[in-house]
Amino acid sequence: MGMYYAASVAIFLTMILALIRALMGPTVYDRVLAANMFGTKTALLLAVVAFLYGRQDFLDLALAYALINFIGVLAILHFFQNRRDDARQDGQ
Amino acid sequence: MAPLLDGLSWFLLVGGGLFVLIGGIGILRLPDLYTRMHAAGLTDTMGTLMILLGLILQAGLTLAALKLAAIVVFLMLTGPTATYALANAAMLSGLRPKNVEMPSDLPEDMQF
Amino acid sequence: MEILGLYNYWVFIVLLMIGLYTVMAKPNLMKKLLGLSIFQAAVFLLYITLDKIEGGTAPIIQADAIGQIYANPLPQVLILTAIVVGISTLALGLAVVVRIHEAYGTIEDDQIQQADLRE
Amino acid sequence: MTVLFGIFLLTLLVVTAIGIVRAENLFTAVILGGIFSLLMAANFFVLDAVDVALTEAAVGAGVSTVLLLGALALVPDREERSARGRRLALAIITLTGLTIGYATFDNPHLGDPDAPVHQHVAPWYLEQTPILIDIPNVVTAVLGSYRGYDTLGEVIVVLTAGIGVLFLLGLPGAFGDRKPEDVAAGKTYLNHHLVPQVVGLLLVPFIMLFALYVQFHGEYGPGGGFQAGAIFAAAIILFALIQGEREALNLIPPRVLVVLMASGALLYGGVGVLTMLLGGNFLEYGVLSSNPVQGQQWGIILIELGVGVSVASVLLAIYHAFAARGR
Repeated sequence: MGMYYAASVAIFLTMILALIRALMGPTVYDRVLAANMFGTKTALLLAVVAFLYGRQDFLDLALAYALINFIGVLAILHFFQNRRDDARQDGQ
Repeated sequence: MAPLLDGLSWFLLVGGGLFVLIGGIGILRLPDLYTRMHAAGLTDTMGTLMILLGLILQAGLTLAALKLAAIVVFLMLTGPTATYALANAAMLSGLRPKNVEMPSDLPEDMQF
Repeated sequence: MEILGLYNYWVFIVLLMIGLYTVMAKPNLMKKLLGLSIFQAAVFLLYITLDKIEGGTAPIIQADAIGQIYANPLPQVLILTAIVVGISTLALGLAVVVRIHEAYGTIEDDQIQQADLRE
Repeated sequence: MTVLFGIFLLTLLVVTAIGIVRAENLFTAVILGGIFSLLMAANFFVLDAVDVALTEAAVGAGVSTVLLLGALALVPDREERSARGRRLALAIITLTGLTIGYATFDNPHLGDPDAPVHQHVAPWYLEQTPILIDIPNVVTAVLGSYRGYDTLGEVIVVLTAGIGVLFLLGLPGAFGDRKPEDVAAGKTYLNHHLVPQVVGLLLVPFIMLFALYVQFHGEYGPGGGFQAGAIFAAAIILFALIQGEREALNLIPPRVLVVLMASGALLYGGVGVLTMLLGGNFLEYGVLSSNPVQGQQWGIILIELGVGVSVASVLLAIYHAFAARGR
């Protein structure tokens, strides 16, 4: 049990730090980076907590988080970058 | 055998936790996006790998171990890809690393 | 420790009020929709808080665990469907916002009101 | 210790929510919204609601973020500063919050087994599900069988919302007005970058496989039609992001999508009509087989399939409606 607690506390602290970065910015890219990191840490946390609860059949959730998080990050980059490209074309 | 496995799990989980934490401190303390990305990459690969390997050792040869292995594979694929796409997008948008002289002979599509 | 048992309710109230504040005070329609989502999430949180039983586990019955306590499945069912309905209504709201932007050229509600008055 | 986990996650939730409200750049607000959803889902997990956690992760963090971004591409992404009505709003929420807060002191504490909510029908569900339906996941049993009418209603609501979005924004090729080819392929950021392309295309089939696993494993573990539908839609959305909108519209033509939207709900209702024809009540699955327990299981599998098809196609149609309008 002890080792799960050790790992989950480390992940929790990292989640706080990533959230602070997501709130501080300064650029949108910093926030995306922090959000991506936050997502993978949530997946990790879920895996650890599944072991902590002794219900390992819940690992499906961690898998889902890992996949969904990736889609979210790509979507943000896609739409944000398109917006920037449009703005630049209009500006020139 | 069991104490050895437990010991190894302890080592991997605590080690992974440390890596994750170091990366977390890095993402907050480092000066610009690209260096922060380096810190975040550390947590996504080394930290994730160690923690999940530690869990696999605890799970033994079960379905749970297989699922954990799948998570490892997916995270190893998606993490670096997301970081790459992010670095690429940031670079194309004209965000430059701090305190670094950019070479003057950059290809045209990277100049602003 | 006893008083911490109410913490979930307080967070529910704070989130609810943050959502309500956003809907009332922010003129931007996208922001209003985000506020509505927070408001909705707060209600989800309240329901899921109710399902927890001390020492229980998720309501997926384990054949080999005799006497295991399980969480209440009913609030979970309600919220599970509500989440999907929530995103459909959010999408409908977003579609309306997009059409408003096409018609008025703005998504700030005070400017929309001014444009209406001018006509 | 798990109580502390919950408290920690809830505190982060509040901080994130305040961040969302304060963000002036709407992209920032949407990114923080994604984090908010993940936190909410982790919270649900800690509170023993795994099915809900899976739904929130797939719908909230995945599809909802994408839809918000899709809409944001069509409207200004900066909020204008305004202090109008702020004092009044603050006064109202303080007053309301304190009033509700005062009432919480009479509420049962978290995890109290004697709370009124645990005294009525829930113990019956937990006791009778192994006997009457014989599937491990009680949430799926309640969703599909005991509260089947309610779930049918929710599916109809989702379908109606999807139809509403299509009426408001239109979907090229769905009703024969515009063809998918009219959608400009457009130069988008992701479809000329090799690494996301290769990895993304590699992942799409696995995500679909995972969605099918969630769909058909829903009786035994966390999952079911709602979650599977959202994950499946997310897989196609990933395809659309990396290959371009036109390719995705060719993959599943809008005409098919509209038919699928309706047929999912129709399958659900059809099962109900079938049970009536076989001599039972509406959605009384027991009559589907000579063994009532097996009949229940078949009924749940069928209606979950209907839910999955409907949710996946509605979410996908909504995404296409936003994305095709943009370019």
